Amino acid sequence: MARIDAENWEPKILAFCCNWCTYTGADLAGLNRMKYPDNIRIVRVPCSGRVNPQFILRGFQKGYDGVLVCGCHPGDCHYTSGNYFTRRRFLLMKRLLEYAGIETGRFQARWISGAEAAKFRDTVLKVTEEIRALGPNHRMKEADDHE
Amino acid sequence: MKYSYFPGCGMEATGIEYAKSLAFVNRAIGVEFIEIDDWNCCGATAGHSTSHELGMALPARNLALSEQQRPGMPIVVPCASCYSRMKYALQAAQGSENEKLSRLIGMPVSGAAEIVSIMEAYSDPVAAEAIKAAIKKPLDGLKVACYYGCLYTRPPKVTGMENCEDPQAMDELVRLTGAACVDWAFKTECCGAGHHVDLPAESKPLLYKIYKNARANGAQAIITACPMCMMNLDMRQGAVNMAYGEDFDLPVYFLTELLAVAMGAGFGECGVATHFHPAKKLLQNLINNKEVV
Amino acid sequence: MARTGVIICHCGSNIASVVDVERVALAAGQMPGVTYAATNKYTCSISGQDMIKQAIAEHELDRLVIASCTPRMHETTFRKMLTKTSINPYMLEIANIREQCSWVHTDKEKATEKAIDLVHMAVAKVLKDQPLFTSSIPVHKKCLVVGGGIAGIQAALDVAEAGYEVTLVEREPSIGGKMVMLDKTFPTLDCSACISTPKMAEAGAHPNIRLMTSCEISAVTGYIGNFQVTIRQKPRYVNHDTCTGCGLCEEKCPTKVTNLFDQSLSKRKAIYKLFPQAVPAKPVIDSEHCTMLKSGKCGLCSKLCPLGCINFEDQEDFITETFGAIVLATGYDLIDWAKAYPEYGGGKYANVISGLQFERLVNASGPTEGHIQRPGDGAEPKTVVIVKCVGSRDPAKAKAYCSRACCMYAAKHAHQILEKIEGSKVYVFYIDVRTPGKGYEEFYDKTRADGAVYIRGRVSKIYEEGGKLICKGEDTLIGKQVAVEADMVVLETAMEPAHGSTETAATAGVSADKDGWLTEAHPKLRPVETQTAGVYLCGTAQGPKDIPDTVAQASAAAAKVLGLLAKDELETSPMISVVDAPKCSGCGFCEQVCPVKAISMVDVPSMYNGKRVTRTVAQVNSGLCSGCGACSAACRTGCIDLLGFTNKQILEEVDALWQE
Amino acid sequence: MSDVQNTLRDRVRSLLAEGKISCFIGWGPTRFKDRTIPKFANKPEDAGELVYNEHCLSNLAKYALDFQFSAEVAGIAVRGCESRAINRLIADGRLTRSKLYLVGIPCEGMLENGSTAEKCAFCRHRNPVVYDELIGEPVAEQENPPRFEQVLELESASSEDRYDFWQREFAKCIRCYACRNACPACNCMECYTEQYRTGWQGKQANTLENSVFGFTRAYHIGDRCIECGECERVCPMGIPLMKLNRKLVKDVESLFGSEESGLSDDASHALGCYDKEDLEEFM
Repeated sequence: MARIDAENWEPKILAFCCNWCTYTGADLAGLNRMKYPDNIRIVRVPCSGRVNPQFILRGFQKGYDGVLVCGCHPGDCHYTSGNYFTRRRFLLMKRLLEYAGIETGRFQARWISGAEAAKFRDTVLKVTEEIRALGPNHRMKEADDHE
Repeated sequence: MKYSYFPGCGMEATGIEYAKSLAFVNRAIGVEFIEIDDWNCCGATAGHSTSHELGMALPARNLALSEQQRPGMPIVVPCASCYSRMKYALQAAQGSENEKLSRLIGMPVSGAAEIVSIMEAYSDPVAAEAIKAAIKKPLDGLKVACYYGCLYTRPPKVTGMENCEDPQAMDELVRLTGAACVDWAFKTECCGAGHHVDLPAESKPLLYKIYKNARANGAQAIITACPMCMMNLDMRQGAVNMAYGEDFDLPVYFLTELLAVAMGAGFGECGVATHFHPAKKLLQNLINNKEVV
Repeated sequence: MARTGVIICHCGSNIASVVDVERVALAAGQMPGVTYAATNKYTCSISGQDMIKQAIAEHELDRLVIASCTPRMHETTFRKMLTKTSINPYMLEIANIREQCSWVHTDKEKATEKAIDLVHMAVAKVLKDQPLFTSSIPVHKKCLVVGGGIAGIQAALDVAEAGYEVTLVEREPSIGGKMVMLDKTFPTLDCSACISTPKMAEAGAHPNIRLMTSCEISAVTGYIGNFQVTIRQKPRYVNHDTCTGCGLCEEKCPTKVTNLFDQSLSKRKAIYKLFPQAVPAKPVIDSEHCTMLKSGKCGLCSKLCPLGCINFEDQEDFITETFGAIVLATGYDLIDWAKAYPEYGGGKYANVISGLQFERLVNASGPTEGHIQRPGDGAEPKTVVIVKCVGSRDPAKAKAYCSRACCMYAAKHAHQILEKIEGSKVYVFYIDVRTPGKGYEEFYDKTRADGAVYIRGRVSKIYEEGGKLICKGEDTLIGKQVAVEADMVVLETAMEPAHGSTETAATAGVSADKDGWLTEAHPKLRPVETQTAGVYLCGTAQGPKDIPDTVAQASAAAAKVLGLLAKDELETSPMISVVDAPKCSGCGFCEQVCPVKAISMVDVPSMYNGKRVTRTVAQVNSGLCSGCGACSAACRTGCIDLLGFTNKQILEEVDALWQE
Repeated sequence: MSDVQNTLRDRVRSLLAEGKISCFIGWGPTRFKDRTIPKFANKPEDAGELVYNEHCLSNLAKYALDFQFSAEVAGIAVRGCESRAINRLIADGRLTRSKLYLVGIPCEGMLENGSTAEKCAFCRHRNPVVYDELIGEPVAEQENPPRFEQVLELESASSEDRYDFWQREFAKCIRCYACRNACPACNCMECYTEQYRTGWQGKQANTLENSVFGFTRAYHIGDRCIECGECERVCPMGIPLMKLNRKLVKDVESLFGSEESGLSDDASHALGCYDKEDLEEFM
């Protein structure tokens, strides 16, 4: 992966999407030929409840400028309760990351159903813009640390 | 047992008998009601139908005064209308309207004190025990219908009345006197007091039905704990009789009057002598007959 | 050293018009572990698949990345294809470069870069893929049906007819449930007993059905295809193997007891058959009331029984059996309206009755032989008030929901009164009239044409005065208060889940909603399945409904059961959680977050500081695990991991773009 | 305090002599007057060597893990902090209550370098919350010590300042894992940091890896931390770890209404359950 110089910097965003809702919603956005920025890289997981908060730290550490966790709306989890646990974990993790000095907005979570293609597009648009505004992430990042 | 006391406007006017008998009972059972200093109108009827804020601020001020003067002491309210307003204000003070209320009345109000009716105050186990002990002239043989009316019972979310469709608190107190309580269907129906002046045609049937059902179930008298109900049921019985060609003879007593008489109070002393519908004879006969026997 | 093959699909022009697929293939060829990278016009086609198979053979590939459409589209296709090659079907990762790349981006340069990233992530993940093998669990070809009402009977018959063994468990001494109490059924007015008792008899005599009455399930373990169920047989005190059901005992028994089957409108004996057509047609002893069992005096039945069937020493018994499928048909009860509605007299007026009491009154085999008589004095009521929604649609007093059947049976009751009592008047108080069903609206219309007066409003109070029941309410259509003087009042009360049904369901791993109705897996798409695979629902256990819907749902549940029992073995997904037991601390966090109770804490022998010890660790039941991975995200050590989505694999995906 | 020490010695002596316990974990003397170390009394005559004074800084609870597979009952001195630690370890499946004999000691706070120890300053449970017998009289609890004062202070700093603060602190870390080893909530059989195959994080002691470790550890114990302050006390580099842990404790309490950890041996903890009505900020 080529390092990109500061002028041509484009944010890179990592997204964990649950297979049953958000990943399906992202597929539907494609099916409907909706357009959104190409900054996002999706990791498919069976359930948002699969996402260990340590993955988020890892994302920042490796060089992503923003991390997004997406799952089914509360009450709609394919596995009944997964996203309720997700909600608790990330309410806490979000606050911890901010306390650690990661800027607000670099980590976000959203509930997007399999039918909400437009919401998926809008979320990607909004999150990309917010992270673009924050600029490249240097905090908790490996490459910077080695310099 | 001490209570902070909010008498309300009725106790020295139409409800004077209520006040007299209450004082007698309290003396007999060692309960003390300490009047809130500088209390004002409870905000009923004219108040709360004019504006929500007025209807809340007036009772809230009384709450705040009591909290200041006797922190933590439960507030006893003998009138059903006052009771209802004070309960509304209490709930508002405990909830999101607290700040607004404090601003309106210009003093803090916490809503920490409990609001109790006479029935609730006397149902306290200690008080009930004292009442039982103070009964000197048991009224057994008397059959009465306990009439709760609307404002003590409804809405249950505000009043907190248990079993609001078939309340029992007054029945249980009345039974302490030895009198029997009939099972009847109009315990909590509206008596129409609020509208008897402007809508007599609508209100009369309400009274009529209450009398009718009480009599049909064998009651000799009606017991109430509300000055408005008392006035309405007592004063207008003759008019109802006239309008319907009936001959209802149902003396109406305040709960406290019945208790006082059973505790040996004189009829004048406790107010029974000054009712519109003659109320003395029924109790006198009952007591005399027993004394003869 | 891994030998990964990467195939980049053109998908005609769907991908290739935006993504430079050749450049992606070129880049993929440079990625670590990749042996072969190529593009294909239509990878999912037969020729595309042949090309992959050939490449696998030619380049001795041991894993595969396909960059194409979403895995939700063709992951299964490609896995199936791999079963015909040397590669394990789970050594496959799909990079979604169509739905999540070429279709949503327009800048070709950037879309191509993103596609390369996505392939890179897939390659990183596939390098950590392990061969996985589906295992199979045998299916025990036997079905348990819990509840012997019409739902349970129908489900049992359907399954039995298809040739599978069924055990039908009913806690009462006879099957039949509520339907057999009813007189007629709307809208056709065919006699309920005439259509339900033949079904009962058929179930009772069916060679594939084992009836277990006076029984309850007390424990369920295991999983789909293999449930071990413990059934508690309550003591009956009558040996049903020898009893012929002659009825002598019942006739002579001196103890009279309130008959609950007749809704307390009659008496029965302490040794009794639930009702005349009971199946099995044999009596049981009511231990609560039998004087012999209570005080050791009497024993008349025992002396009279010609076959010596009476056994006062009978004890409860526990039977454990294995079933492949479970159907819960636990039914409903009516609410205790007397508690909720003191304004209706709270039960003190004998002539204020429930709809089910009315059914018994009007039923030819009921206590009055079908003559509608007031329970209070036996007089024939001339004016009857019917009150609907007593407890339904009334969150302040009882239930917020609609009980669905009452509108129709209220109309039926009105019709029956008007038909049976000459010159009678019927007033029906209602909130709405809901008649969605074949012939339902027509029936309601007919009832009104017959003379039933419908008053839109709730009844606020019922009281007795002068021998009449005064029903006060509001006619909301004219905005006036009304009072009807009635001889009898019928309250059409709300349904609620049968007492104990939520506990029974919980035993089988099925949850209930806030009202206690059992929860289906999906309200639209999986209406008779539950979150626990192999356990199905039907009838009013799932929610209020009428007989046609109940029977339809019972057959639906039976179809699901048959679909399961028709298989000899079930293939289980290998993408489930596994525990690295030596590292497990036994904290139980995973057990707390598992939605399907697949994790249990078990004691295992272990070594600690050179000593043999017993430790508690987590264990995954592969039959139950649904592969959500909640446990894995909860585990602090990382010793419980989800195959196919392991911690390592996800970390590699995250790292992929930044590897040198 | 000498009374407590004498009673403790007497009780331990007889407990050991009666065979009620096979070992007792308490504190023992060092050659410094103001230092103590954990002491294991195995025989009745060892009891005389037990010490209890205002210098008993160590939280003993984790030493009980040495006896987790022992057939006999181990005795242990428990103050508020030890008792909550014991509850934590039982809840996490690492100890069995019936294998422990808890001798409770109400505590008025320990001294460190002549003044109240930092770990005791915000203590809300000076009296043991569970014990089999109590030595001495219960003491008054501190009323609403400002547990979250330092957290609130850091929260009000800018994001950049917070980042710099923690990077400065974790730059000091030497990855000795003393914090982890002393922590009663860090009780995994094997820490995630040792899972090299999975590679949760690097072994390098650089600022980034150190802070990843610090934040991960804080998250791991976030809903189970008993606030004994032992991690911070044992840190040789003086990293203010409780400032991190209390952030999570504060959030867990305010977000989920959880009670403090270790007040009972109930296994439930905030992240192991949920409420459908939990705060919703991800819509």
